[in-house]
Amino acid sequence: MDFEELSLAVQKGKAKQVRELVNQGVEEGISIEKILNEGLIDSMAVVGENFKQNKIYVPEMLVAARAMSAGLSILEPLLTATGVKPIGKIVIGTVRGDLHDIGKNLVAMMMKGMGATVYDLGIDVPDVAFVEKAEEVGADIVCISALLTTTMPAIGDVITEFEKAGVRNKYHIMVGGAPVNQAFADSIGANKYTSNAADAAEVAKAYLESKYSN
Amino acid sequence: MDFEELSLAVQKGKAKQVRELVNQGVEEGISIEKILNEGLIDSMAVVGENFKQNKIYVPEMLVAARAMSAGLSILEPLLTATGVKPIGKIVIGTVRGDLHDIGKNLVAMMMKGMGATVYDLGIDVPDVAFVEKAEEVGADIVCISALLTTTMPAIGDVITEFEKAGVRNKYHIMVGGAPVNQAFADSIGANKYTSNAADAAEVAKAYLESKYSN
Amino acid sequence: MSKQFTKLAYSSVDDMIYGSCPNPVTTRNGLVIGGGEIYPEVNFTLPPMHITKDTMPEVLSIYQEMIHGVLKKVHELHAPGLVVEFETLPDMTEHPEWGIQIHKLLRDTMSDYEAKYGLKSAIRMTPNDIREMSRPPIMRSGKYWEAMVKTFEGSAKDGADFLSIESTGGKEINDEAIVNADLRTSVFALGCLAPRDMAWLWTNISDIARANGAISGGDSACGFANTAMVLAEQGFIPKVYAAIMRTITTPRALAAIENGAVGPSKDCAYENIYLKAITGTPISSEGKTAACAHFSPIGNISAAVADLWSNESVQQVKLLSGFAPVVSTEQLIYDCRLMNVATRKGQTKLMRDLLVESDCYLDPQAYVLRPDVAFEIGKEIVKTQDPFIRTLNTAKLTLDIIKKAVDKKELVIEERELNWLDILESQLDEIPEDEEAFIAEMKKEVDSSKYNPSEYGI
Amino acid sequence: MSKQFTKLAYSSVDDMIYGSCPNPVTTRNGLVIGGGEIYPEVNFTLPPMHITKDTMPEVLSIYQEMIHGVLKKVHELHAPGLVVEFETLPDMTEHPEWGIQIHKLLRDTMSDYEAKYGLKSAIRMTPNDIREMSRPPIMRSGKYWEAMVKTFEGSAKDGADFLSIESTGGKEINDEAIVNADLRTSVFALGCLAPRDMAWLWTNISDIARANGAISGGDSACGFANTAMVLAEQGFIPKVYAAIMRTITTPRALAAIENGAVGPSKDCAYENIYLKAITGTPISSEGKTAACAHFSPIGNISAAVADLWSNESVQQVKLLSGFAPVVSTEQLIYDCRLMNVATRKGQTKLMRDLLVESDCYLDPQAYVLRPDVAFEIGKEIVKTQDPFIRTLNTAKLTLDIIKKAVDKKELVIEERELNWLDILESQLDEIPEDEEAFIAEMKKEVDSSKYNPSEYGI
Ligand code: B12
Ligand code: B12
Ligand code: SF4
Ligand code: SF4
Ligand SMILES: [Zn+2]
Ligand SMILES: [Zn+2]
Ligand SMILES: [Zn+2]
Repeated sequence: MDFEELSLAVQKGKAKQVRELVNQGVEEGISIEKILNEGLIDSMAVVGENFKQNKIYVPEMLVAARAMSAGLSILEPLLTATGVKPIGKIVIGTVRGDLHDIGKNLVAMMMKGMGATVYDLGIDVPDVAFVEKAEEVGADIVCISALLTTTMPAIGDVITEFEKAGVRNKYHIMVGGAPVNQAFADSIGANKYTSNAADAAEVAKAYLESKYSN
Repeated sequence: MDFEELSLAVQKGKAKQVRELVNQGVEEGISIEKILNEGLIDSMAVVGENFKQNKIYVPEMLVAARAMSAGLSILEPLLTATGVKPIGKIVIGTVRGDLHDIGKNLVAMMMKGMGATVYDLGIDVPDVAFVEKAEEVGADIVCISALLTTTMPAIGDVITEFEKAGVRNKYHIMVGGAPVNQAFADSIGANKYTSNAADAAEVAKAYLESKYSN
Repeated sequence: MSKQFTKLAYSSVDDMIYGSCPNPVTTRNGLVIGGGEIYPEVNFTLPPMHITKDTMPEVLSIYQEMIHGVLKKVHELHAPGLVVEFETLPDMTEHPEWGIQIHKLLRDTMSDYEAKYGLKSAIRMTPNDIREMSRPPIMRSGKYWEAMVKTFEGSAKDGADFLSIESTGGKEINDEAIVNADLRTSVFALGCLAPRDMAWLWTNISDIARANGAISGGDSACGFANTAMVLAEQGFIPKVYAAIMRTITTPRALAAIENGAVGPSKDCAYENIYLKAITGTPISSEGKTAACAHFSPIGNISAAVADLWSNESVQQVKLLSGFAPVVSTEQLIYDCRLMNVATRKGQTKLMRDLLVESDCYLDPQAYVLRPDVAFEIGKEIVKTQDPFIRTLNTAKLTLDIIKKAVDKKELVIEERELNWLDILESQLDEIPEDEEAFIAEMKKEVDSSKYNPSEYGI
Repeated sequence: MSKQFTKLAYSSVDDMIYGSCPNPVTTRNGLVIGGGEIYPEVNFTLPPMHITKDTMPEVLSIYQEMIHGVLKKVHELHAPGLVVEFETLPDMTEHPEWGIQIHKLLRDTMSDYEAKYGLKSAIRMTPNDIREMSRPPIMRSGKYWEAMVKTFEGSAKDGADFLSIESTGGKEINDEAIVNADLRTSVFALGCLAPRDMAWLWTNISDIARANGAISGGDSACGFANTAMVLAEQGFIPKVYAAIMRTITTPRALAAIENGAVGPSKDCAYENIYLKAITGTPISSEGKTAACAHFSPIGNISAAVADLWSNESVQQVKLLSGFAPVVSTEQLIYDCRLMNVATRKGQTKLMRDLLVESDCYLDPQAYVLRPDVAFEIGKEIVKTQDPFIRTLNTAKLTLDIIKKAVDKKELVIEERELNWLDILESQLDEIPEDEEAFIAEMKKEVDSSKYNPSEYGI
């Protein structure tokens, strides 16, 4: 299998071709991890970079993400079988009372793009549901989004739920959405705030790498 | 002595006439307290009201305040002699690093107008100087002003000084200045914020009245 | 359908100007919208906070502070008229008594200022469309719709001048379409679902208005076209897609006027220009002075034919001079003054054209707002009464107009946009010209958990 | 004194327009101020915070965020040019290394954008005048003055384009005069003290500029006339007093140009209109789009003859769309676009007159900014070279102009203002026409603890 071909197929969003190439790689005995990292994830990183440099739009990126997912779906059972862990688990959602999800979806998409397993709770999520999901799946990171100045305080309430449950320190909590800023993030004791999805993914990746580096 | 004449003299800022009328009142044996309250303070209240209703400007108010002071200077030694207390003692100043004083001066002026004794520390006042002066004179209220977003935090520092000295609860602390708002005032634990000098004087008066009502 | 539009409201594009329109609207206290002068429309909202029973006293006091600040500024600057918009936040519509109480506070304070200083003002009441709180949305019944009706009725009884809404019928499937720049689904949402909901909704709102002495104002496809504009502004989706999204919201918007609305239409509805061309109703608009609420490539051109000029929305936060809503008010007043002075000097048309020229060559979203383009699109729309065909044809015509402008080098677009002109064209080519057939196709394609076809009667 | 002005720079008032002037100024990278187009001048400042050694990294990162946001917006909206003003806060001038470091960050980022996108921009460096931190102020020596010199030099070496300041000579006695509407003391401050300080100060700044390749920009009497305007706006002092305060700052302002400054003069110096009429230098101005920093009755008229159009200042706070400095930037760009389009269509004069008409009849402070009034005042000023006589005569002429306008019912003023026309007239009547005599009188009257006559050489 040609890694460059695979990369181009992901970038152009050719799901069928991606599937074929991944299958081919597996058959050729290339290590699953290598196909995942150097094949899929690195290709998606190129897509992310092109987006950051204003060369492509989100729709193009979404198509690529779907192609990557297609490849991933072949690798996943094998990964579990060989005991390779995904790079990390992330729970994400928009807070109670808030129906905005475009930004949150982009964050989720970018996080998937860097290889994490993402559990998307959707919109209008009850405070405690974040805690329950994080506990259930053994998440590394919890991402909380809010777009209204009147729902922004609910981000703080979610964090309070984590505290109440005595599990605040188990999770790296990231927050975002248009009205949020660093000062607010600090005031509610979040671990990280970023102003856009690309940075969010980068920051999450760095966190996961340092968490699992030892 | 004619109270109405005195009131008009204060309102028109005729210092000389005010002095004459006050002297006349004292000679006629009218009670010092009555001259003070119904003569000077009430007249100044009319001036304040005219100002609030956009009938006159600050310069007219200042002239009236000076006329009132002229009358007050005659009463003061007598007040001390008869044991009548002024309505309250107020320390005021602009915080460290800040040279704005127009707003603070107006507050001071209005507070004097309602009969309080005002100790004006001026501008660029070191944090601890507020505490020292308040302790020295046995103040009731401390007024802190700041006009820059970069000096506004110093208001909090002044309050911290009061706490450090263990005397925070002895004083009613009022804060103000253009960048200050209720949220900030709450966050630093001030007792009161008002957005303008007229309200500041009213609020201070109400506080002093309730403090000394029993 | 109470009205049909088969031709434009103007015979010449030169007559379509700001501050006046063929069918002006007059409020109870005699303020005429579209009667010659353009007035500011000010909108303001809460700073970051929870809205609950416990915080309602604080909420009310913030609204009080805001309306006083605004009215004081209007008085100081001698503005001849004012519209205040109160757009509720979701909690306030879910609890109609809260929204009604805030509206009453605003309305009463405005009346006080009128009594005291002769300051003529009107209030636009805009409950937000909470029907989408159910997923999939329930459009024509249920507790959310009932709460909305209560809010409309309660505020109309208390003297609301204009009833408005930014309704969301069809949006539940359009949201995902937007990030995919999927014009096919957008045509379905805007051409098939939205007009059906609008016809039903505006018949109801107009009935409420009539019964309570209020004026049936207008709608905005903000959740469609402005969402696209904001995403395009951030570089997420192509501007040419956002430009087409703008024009194809017009057939949807017409459904309001066809079913009882008389204007002024909503500020953030930039499709208003097509609406004005077709129906002659007064419109509100917003641009540079709404940069506090959203950035845009249409800061000046959006004022070209406006009857009200708005700031969209700003929170009660302190700037160096004072609170942000007062800052917006001052800015809007000066914008309107300049335009009205031009009118007094007989220079409305010139000023309009300068506003247009300012932006129209720099972005496709601005280009399609040119009055001459509006005329072209309007003429296409009135050829048929079928909302779906109107939508589809508008999309095709808009793409054509943009392509021609690019070819003529009259309009500059980014490299990466060019590609999308073709992608969008082939998307459109694949849509059948028969609504029934298209609906049948889309019923298969669209995730049926996202929306409820029967709520649209399809 | 290197220059003298004995006549106006224009022969006809019709020629005095926005965007161009007889003596344009060109920066190193070729941006021409006053060469035909009006450009935005954006200014921004910190949100509430302490500035200390410890917080400096945070301070720098906020400035970085702000300049990036602004430049990105300028690029997106295709603005043809930009000036950024960096006005230091007191701590940054007291510690010159901080101010210099922030300036360098801004300057370098601007150069990056120029290299990358061809975005032409220039920076105005405005250290604040901290000489008044000593009370009474020490004007010509001492640690505060030395820190200012260091800041000017350091930033000029790093590539600052324009050096500016809002200098405060005479302000120490004018502050109290303002709240008393005491025109007599104001004439002393502005006619006797300020010009002496300005001549000395601008000789020094111009020397520094020359030695380091920067341009000697200009000053603002903001601490005098804008303070008066803000107090008048709040209803504290009469507007007619504030209007006179405006015009009588002109002789003071001229001292900068007479001693080496070439413009663009500072944004908040509304006296710039007289300066432009007399000297032909380019000027900056601000109005409605600076409402974030201060409200004003001159929102449009202030743009009538501007060469740069500014927002004065806004903190880095988040509004609904994004950060406030970016919001200001967008608004300024659209304002400038409209004016420049008018110019391209040959309609500069018309647009100027509409801007003037917008405000001039509603407030005396606006009335005195009419270009024809500016000409009248300018002509009076150039009759003599004596700053004191210039100031006194300007005061008298302004009062006269306002009275006539009120008599003609061209200008409406409040009831309580009328009274003050007479009070101010009698204040002026009592000022001797001989400076020496006046200085002698004032030395007795003015509290000598407030200022130091010898610092002014009197
Ligand atoms: C689209 C939109 C809508 C759509 C939402 C569609 C959807 N499916 O999401 C609809 C029409 C439904 C809508 C409804 C409403 N909206 Co709305 N809406 C917007 C709009 C125009 C764009 C938001 C958006 O999608 N931006 C694009 C995305 C990509 O950006 P983003 O969300 O900020 O996300 C980015 C970052 O913030 C970050 N991020 C986001 N989440 C997270 C999370 C983490 C962990 C991290 C690290 C990063 C991160 O990454 C993203 C990508 O870079 C904004 C205006 C604006 N200028 O932002 C208003 C806005 C947010 N809405 C507003 C309002 C008022 C409303 C309504 C209340 C209107 C009404 N009165 O009915 C309702 C509320 C409904 C509700 N209960 O939530 C106001 C909020 C005002 C306020 N006081 O807070 C805004 C600001 C508009 C305005 N200028 O007034 N809205
Ligand atoms: C006058 C003025 C000056 C004068 C001050 C003269 C003087 N003797 O006070 C001068 C020219 C010296 C000056 C200097 C500076 N200024 Co200044 N100044 C102003 C201006 C124009 C008006 C302030 C004022 O007097 N307002 C009128 C009074 C009556 O209102 P007020 O102060 O708000 O007071 C009222 C209420 O707030 C309240 N109040 C006030 N104090 C208190 C206290 C209590 C306890 C209570 C209850 C109430 C209360 O009652 C008052 C009456 O109703 C403002 C702009 C503005 N729009 O406010 C800028 C402003 C405050 N200055 C500003 C700046 C930046 C400066 C300088 C740093 C400029 C520079 N770069 O050199 C320097 C700083 C010097 C220093 N170290 O302090 C900025 C602040 C920006 C920021 N980031 O915070 C402002 C906002 C201007 C602007 N739009 O950019 N300034
Ligand atoms: S996108 Fe804008 S106009 Fe539309 S609903 Fe949301 S806030 Fe209102
Ligand atoms: S009054 Fe305004 S312009 Fe003058 S120094 Fe202060 S902030 Fe600057
Ligand atoms: Zn809207
Ligand atoms: Zn709106
Ligand atoms: Zn300035």
